[in-house]
Amino acid sequence: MAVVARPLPDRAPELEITQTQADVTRDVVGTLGRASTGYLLLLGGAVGLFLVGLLTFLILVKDGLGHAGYNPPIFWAVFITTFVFWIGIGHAGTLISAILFLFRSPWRTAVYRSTEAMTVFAVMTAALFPIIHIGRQWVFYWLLPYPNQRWLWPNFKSPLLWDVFAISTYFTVSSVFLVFGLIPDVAAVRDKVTGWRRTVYTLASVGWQGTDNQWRHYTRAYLYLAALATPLVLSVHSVVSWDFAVSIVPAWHGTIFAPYFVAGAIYSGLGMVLTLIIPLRRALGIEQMITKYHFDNLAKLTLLTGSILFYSYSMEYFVAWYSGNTFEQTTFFRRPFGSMWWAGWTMIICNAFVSQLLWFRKIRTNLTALFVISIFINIGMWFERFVIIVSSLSNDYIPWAWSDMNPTWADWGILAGSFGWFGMWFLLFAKSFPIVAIQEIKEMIPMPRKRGGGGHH
Amino acid sequence: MARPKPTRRQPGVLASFIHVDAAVDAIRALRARGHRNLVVYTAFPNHEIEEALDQPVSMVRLFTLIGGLTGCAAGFGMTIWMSFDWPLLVGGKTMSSVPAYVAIAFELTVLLGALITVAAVACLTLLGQKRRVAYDPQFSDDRIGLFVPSGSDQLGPVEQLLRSAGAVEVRHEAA
Amino acid sequence: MMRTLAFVLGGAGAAGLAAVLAFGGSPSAAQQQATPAADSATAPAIIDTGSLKGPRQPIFFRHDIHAGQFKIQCQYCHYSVAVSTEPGIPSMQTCMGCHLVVSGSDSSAKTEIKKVRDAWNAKQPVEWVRVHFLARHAHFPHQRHIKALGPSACTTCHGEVARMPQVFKANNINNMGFCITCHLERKVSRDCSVCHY
Amino acid sequence: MSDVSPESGMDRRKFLTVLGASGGGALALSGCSTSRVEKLVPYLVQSEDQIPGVATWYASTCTECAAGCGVHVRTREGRAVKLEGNPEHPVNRGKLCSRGQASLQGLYNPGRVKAPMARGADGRLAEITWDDAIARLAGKLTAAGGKVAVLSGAGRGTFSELLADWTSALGGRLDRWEPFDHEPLRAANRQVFGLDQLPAHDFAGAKYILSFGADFLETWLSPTENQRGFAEAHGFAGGDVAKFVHVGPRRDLTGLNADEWMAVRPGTEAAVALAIANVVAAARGAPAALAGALGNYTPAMAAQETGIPAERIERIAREFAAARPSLAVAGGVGAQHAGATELCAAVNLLNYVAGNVGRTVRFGADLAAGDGFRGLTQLGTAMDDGQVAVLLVHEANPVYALPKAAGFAARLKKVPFKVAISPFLDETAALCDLLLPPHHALERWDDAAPRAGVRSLMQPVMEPVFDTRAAGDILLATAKKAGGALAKFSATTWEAHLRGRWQALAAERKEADADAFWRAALQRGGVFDEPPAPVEVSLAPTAAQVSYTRPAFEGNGAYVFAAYPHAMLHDGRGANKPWLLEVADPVTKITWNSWVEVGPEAARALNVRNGEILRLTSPHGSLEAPAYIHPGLHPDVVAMPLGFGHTEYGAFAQGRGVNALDLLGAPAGEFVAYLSTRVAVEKTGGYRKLASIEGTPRQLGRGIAEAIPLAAARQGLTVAEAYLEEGHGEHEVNTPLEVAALKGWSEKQFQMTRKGDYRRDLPQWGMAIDLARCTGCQACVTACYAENNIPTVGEYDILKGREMTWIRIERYWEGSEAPDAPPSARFVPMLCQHCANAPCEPVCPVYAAYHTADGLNGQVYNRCVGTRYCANNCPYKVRYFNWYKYNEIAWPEPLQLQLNPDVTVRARGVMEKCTFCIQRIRGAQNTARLEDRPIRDGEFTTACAQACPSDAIVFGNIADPDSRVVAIKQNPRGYRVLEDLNTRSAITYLAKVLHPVEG
Repeated sequence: MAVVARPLPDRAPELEITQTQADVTRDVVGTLGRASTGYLLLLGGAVGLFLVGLLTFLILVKDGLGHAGYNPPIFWAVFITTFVFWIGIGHAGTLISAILFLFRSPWRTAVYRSTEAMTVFAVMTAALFPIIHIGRQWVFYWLLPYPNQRWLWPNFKSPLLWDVFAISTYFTVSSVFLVFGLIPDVAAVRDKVTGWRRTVYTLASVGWQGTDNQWRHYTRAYLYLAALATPLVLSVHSVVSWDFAVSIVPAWHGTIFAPYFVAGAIYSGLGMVLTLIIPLRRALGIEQMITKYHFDNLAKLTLLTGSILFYSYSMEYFVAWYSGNTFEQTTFFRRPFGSMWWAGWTMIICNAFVSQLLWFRKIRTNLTALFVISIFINIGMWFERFVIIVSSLSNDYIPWAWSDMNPTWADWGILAGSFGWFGMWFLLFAKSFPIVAIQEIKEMIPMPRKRGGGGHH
Repeated sequence: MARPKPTRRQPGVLASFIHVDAAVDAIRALRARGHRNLVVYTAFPNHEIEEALDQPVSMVRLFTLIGGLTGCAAGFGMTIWMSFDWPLLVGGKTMSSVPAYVAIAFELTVLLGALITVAAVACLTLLGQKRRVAYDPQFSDDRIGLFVPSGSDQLGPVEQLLRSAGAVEVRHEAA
Repeated sequence: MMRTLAFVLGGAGAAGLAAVLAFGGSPSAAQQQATPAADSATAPAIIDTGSLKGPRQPIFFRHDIHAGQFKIQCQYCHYSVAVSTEPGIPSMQTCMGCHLVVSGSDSSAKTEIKKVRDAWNAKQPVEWVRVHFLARHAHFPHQRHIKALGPSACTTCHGEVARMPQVFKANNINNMGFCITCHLERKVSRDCSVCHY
Repeated sequence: MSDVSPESGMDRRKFLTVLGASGGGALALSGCSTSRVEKLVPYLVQSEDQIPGVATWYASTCTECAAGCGVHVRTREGRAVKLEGNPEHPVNRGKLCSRGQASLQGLYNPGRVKAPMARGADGRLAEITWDDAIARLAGKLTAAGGKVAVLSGAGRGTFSELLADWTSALGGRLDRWEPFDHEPLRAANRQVFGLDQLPAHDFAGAKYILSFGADFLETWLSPTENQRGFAEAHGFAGGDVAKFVHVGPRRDLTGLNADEWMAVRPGTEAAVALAIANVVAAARGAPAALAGALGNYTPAMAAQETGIPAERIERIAREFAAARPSLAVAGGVGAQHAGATELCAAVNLLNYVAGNVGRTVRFGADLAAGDGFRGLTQLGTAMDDGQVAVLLVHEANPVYALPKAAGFAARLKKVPFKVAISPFLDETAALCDLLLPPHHALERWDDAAPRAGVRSLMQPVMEPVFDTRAAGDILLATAKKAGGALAKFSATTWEAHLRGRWQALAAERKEADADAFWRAALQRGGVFDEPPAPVEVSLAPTAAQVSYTRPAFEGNGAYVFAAYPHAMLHDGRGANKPWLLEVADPVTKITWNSWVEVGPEAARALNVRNGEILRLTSPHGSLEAPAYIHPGLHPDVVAMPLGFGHTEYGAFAQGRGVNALDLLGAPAGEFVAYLSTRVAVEKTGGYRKLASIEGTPRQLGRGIAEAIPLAAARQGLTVAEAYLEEGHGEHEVNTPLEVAALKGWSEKQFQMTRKGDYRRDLPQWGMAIDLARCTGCQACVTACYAENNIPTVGEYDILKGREMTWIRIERYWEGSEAPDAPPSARFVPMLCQHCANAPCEPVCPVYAAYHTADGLNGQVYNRCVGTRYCANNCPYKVRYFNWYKYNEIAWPEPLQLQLNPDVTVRARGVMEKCTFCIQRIRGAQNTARLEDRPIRDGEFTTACAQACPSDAIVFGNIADPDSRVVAIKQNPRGYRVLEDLNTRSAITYLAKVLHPVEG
């Protein structure tokens, strides 16, 4: 049907939605079901990778962690690196869905669902690592405060316990947030599809009908969930950063760690968001819903967080120098010039410098450029954690114990597995649930009015 | 939000609108006529309709508060009690070093806050109609639905009113 | 030297005790001693050994007879319990100390005791099946517990062995809570490294 | 551990299963059979000196080298589990070196010959019965008709006497041979003093020590004894430190302990010795004859020969002359070159003119030695001329321990019937026709007379592990079988023979009750008389014939090649013992494999880095090994450790590294010259990472191994004060007020922790380590491995830095690497510091790492989930992780029998670390509780402290003000490592004391 849309005052022109609400429903519901061969190939690849990881894990459980590239004093290496990496990925999702929601930032609408899904699956991935990484994987539950015949409780002074709570909370809350937001859309899908799928969605929509009463409580609750998720997301990566900051390892016990890590996390998350939705919007044919305008904003956020990282990096070096603490100084000198210089420079270039390219609008709005940059960001942020963890551990207080680290097949196997696991869930989600928030998009489309007020005919 | 499926259906008139202002007019008129327990279906929250219905602010926020406080208390309580239940000295710190427990308490605050909020929504939406109210799939798409519970005697006038307000479709729901 | 000395003493002690048991061992004597009902000094004759709790031992050694009926002190056989972390199990020689003389009252006893003698003559130690088996990472110094709780404290963990025709696990000694309860009640250290090292 | 599989056969309960078996060993094996049902096997006859769960100690004697140290063997449930020094033994006074302790792994070695073997028709060795074996031997001996030769590695004692009689009765020849037999020293003693014997050296008494290549802390004469004496003299005891100057081309462990190093050209030590003697003689007014003999050897001449400035030699000489008494020692392999005898003679003279003979050099002690290499040469010729029909090799391995060029293997082939009495299938045994496995020293009766006035006993501490027999019994049984000339050996058993010998001994000593005498000796570990007064020595007429000839080396390579005995593997006999392979070489810190040492200059010239493979080519052969750049090496020298490159000798030793002897020529003359050829050195371009436990060998000014100048130490300054004295102390960042405030705060925090169990006044365990005494010998490390069931992880994991050394000796280089300023070394034992504010504890999520009520830093293995956070957060890096199932792979049968039943064997996936030998603490507490008394100070100590030959480690209760450890901790030299971190570590180190660097 012909559409006469007019720009709304509070919205940038790029956001003009040239569809009716019916179109939105149709388009989004259209993205579900029927899987293309491309999609199936992707999914197959993801599952394959996941199986590689699973096999590696089983071998580690059988023989011990010796297969991984641990060279004491480097007692934490690729696994914890990857753990922090995935936790970080999660953050952008919550930022966009919760924080920007509170800030009433309109452009989040089109992308928040996918980023939220990314969050949940990233945290799901991260949550595996504490188990993979410990020496006796089969007793990981000892970290939980459950009543037992030993009458023993865990040690709440340990940052790892904080982790356990932070991550499980983060996972729970962000999944609740995702599911909660999905309900009205699932209802919409339910009313469009037929057959067994209808039954499934009916169950999933838990009887949602969009009555005024439901909306009244729903909108409130959503607001509070967002309000809770916002400090949560900030806390989670702070806690993760305290795993390091609370210790006495030189270059770990830094007071700037919490903000530094949170910024880094969001930065890496945004990187992953770009990596995911640039291909996704084409694959799902929703180009007109996720537009240049969104990417421009995402890029600006990336630029901001990237610059915060740049600042944090320089601060780390400055403080190390200014403190006059020989241990700090040695560590930070060896970061770019020590035996693991390659990691150090990858981190600095990919994060601090590449992000600065986003000052240029041309680049911010050029999807190819953005995609390439986003890949750089992913790599860079993985290496940031690698450098912080491994290169700091490799040279701390006692020179006699210093050592280098070289990852082994086991490390790569688990890393690959984690990507497979993440990809698998994300792809499955994208095909089974509206990857774009139907009801919130509709919210932005002017309601038809009989008295002149826009709408059609 | 899961609603039970009552055996008896709520009698009344189900109208669907395309135009939001039409729906609003209808609601105002009906309320002026003293109709209560109107059920309005929309695919997304709409302020004009909310105003027209002018219902009280949801009490969900109260539950959120309670959940948060419970979580916070539980967090501190558990950690401190457990540290004294079997006192073990680590790193020359005091048996229960509260600053370290803030993290736990905070996370539990958020956790319980969120969970109880959702639970609250579930409960709150469960209350309400005892009988099944008519619904049309279009309401989740682009139509606005308005159900007016009314006895058989009033069906005519209500339909009349709805139509004049601009309902594109009106349906009678018998008990 | 000492070796021989101890051997002689040990032998003498055994012989003495054996003499006592030789009488006590005869059923008549046992009945005379047995005051009816209340104190079940006489261990019952057991027909269906299959129904007994606990692992089946190569020789049906009855603690209820030795420790219960004849009131032989635990430490007579478990000689090192008061001085060592390990309680020690009796050498075949200790068994023979008595069973050179004592050959059992009833047929079942006779057959079992014959096994002991055969083993001794064959110089082939009997392989008892282990009943109480503390986890390897927990150290339990028997002597300190005997010192603190007295020589009859065995029952605290091992149960009323003196009433067991066949020894079974009365308490789950591998349940750490079992140890902790006691340590709490008696206000003794709960320090992990007291047992785990 | 919770998840040691029942099969793994190495948990302490398993020992219970073998409670029985009248004596243990035999059933021990079946006890470790893989039965899921735990069996309790009673003794048939209870031996009253074996109480299950209680250790029984036996006195015995160490046979790992000729020193003859006394040992105490700890046995549990009839199984030897640890060797410690015998405190009453005059040689080692309760201390024991790594090699001695590792003899336990000889006992349980998987490579042991399990039963007699004979070479069958197919040329393979096959097991046979003892009767058969004895019969064959007897037959061959009778047939040999006197054409019998015996080569024995046995030390002096009843057995060697028996062997001598036995051999002569057969009309054969006996040669007792021990590698590194101090030939030159004895020759020099003959020449200078007319005495063919080895004197004792009193290092403790010396005020100034000069060593010309003698590695007296490693292998020379009596290392443990030497080290104890050296620590006394050099350990700042009584406010003085004897100066120790090392003269030689290479700094071995001994050299690294020197205050000054004279890096002379290889083989020129004698010139220095003579020059110094010359100066001293002048100063002391020596007899004219000597003055004449020494006249030409001026410092200037020595300078020209050695490349050391004359004035430096002059200075050392004057210092030496000034110190009374002083001590000069020479020989050892450090100086085993053609001119070694000259050197020893020169040093004898030096000692004589300095008036040390009779004071620090005591003749009359008559240390045991073999018959020397000459005998071996004669034997060789005899074998060549077919004079040997039957050769009996007893616990000697010439095929391996002699240079290939000596061609012993080839000669062996010419002997029709070769018999080996050897516990292992070594290179020599592998070539023999009959293989008779003897008892290990811990399985047999025996005695040893390592020196005058000392006759120490060995007794069987357990049932034999395998079907072996005491060598003595083999001889006697053969005699009985062969009859004839051998018929005179009437003793039924070797034990009887020994008892007979001791009855005679009792008679000699006019002991009333021979039995009492025997029992007393058995209990003490032997009879130890007062050391005989040094015999008066006078110069022999030949004394004045001292000379110095410029050394000449075979071949024309660019570098002189020095092969030296590995401090752990000795001549290679240690190569089948995992402890000795894994406990690193004390100088290079390399484990499990060979290396080539090159000096920094040579490294620059050759452009090699550590690990780059070098090919050394001498006139006699060529071999390849990775390079290690040793700052303490003369530019003209490349050095290599002996002991590797076994072709037989068990799985641990076989094919590990290369044998440095392959480069040496056939020994000419009296001894094997280990420093005799030149080698061409080239890079192969290959690389093999060195399995070294060394990370970065520089302290980077982190004050880990502190030292203060002698003067400062005398004034009783602290380390910090001493720094300020020298003018480069750090200025205090905080104002005194702030400092006080901080101190007060941390004190307050600390007091707040004294709650619950922690309020009870229990002992607080602590330790003091005196770096002035520590020589870096690593006896403590081996002791720790033995006491705490520490797995040896093997080369692969060492390459990944995964060694499990609960206590490790860090060796830091000090000073620049410039050739003119050769670096000195600082040794610091690093183990868990048991911090009161331990960073490792709060980070553990499950309280596996926590602080015990008696001040230990506890590690609960069965609670550990393996997050490894504690290890990250440990600033001392003394926590070790079980990366693999070491508990199942580190102790191949029957090695697991050595495990200490009191210590949990850690499973895969858990963290472990030094526990201050908590099992010993608990053990002592149990005993004290039974006796209703508190633990006495010094009642027990940790394994490391117990073993330390220089007594550098002291352990005790720091809550007890009267304890020895507290007294030592108050020493102003005391400091804590990384104290600024406020870890409140329980270990106090006493700074090393340095002589001012002069000239």
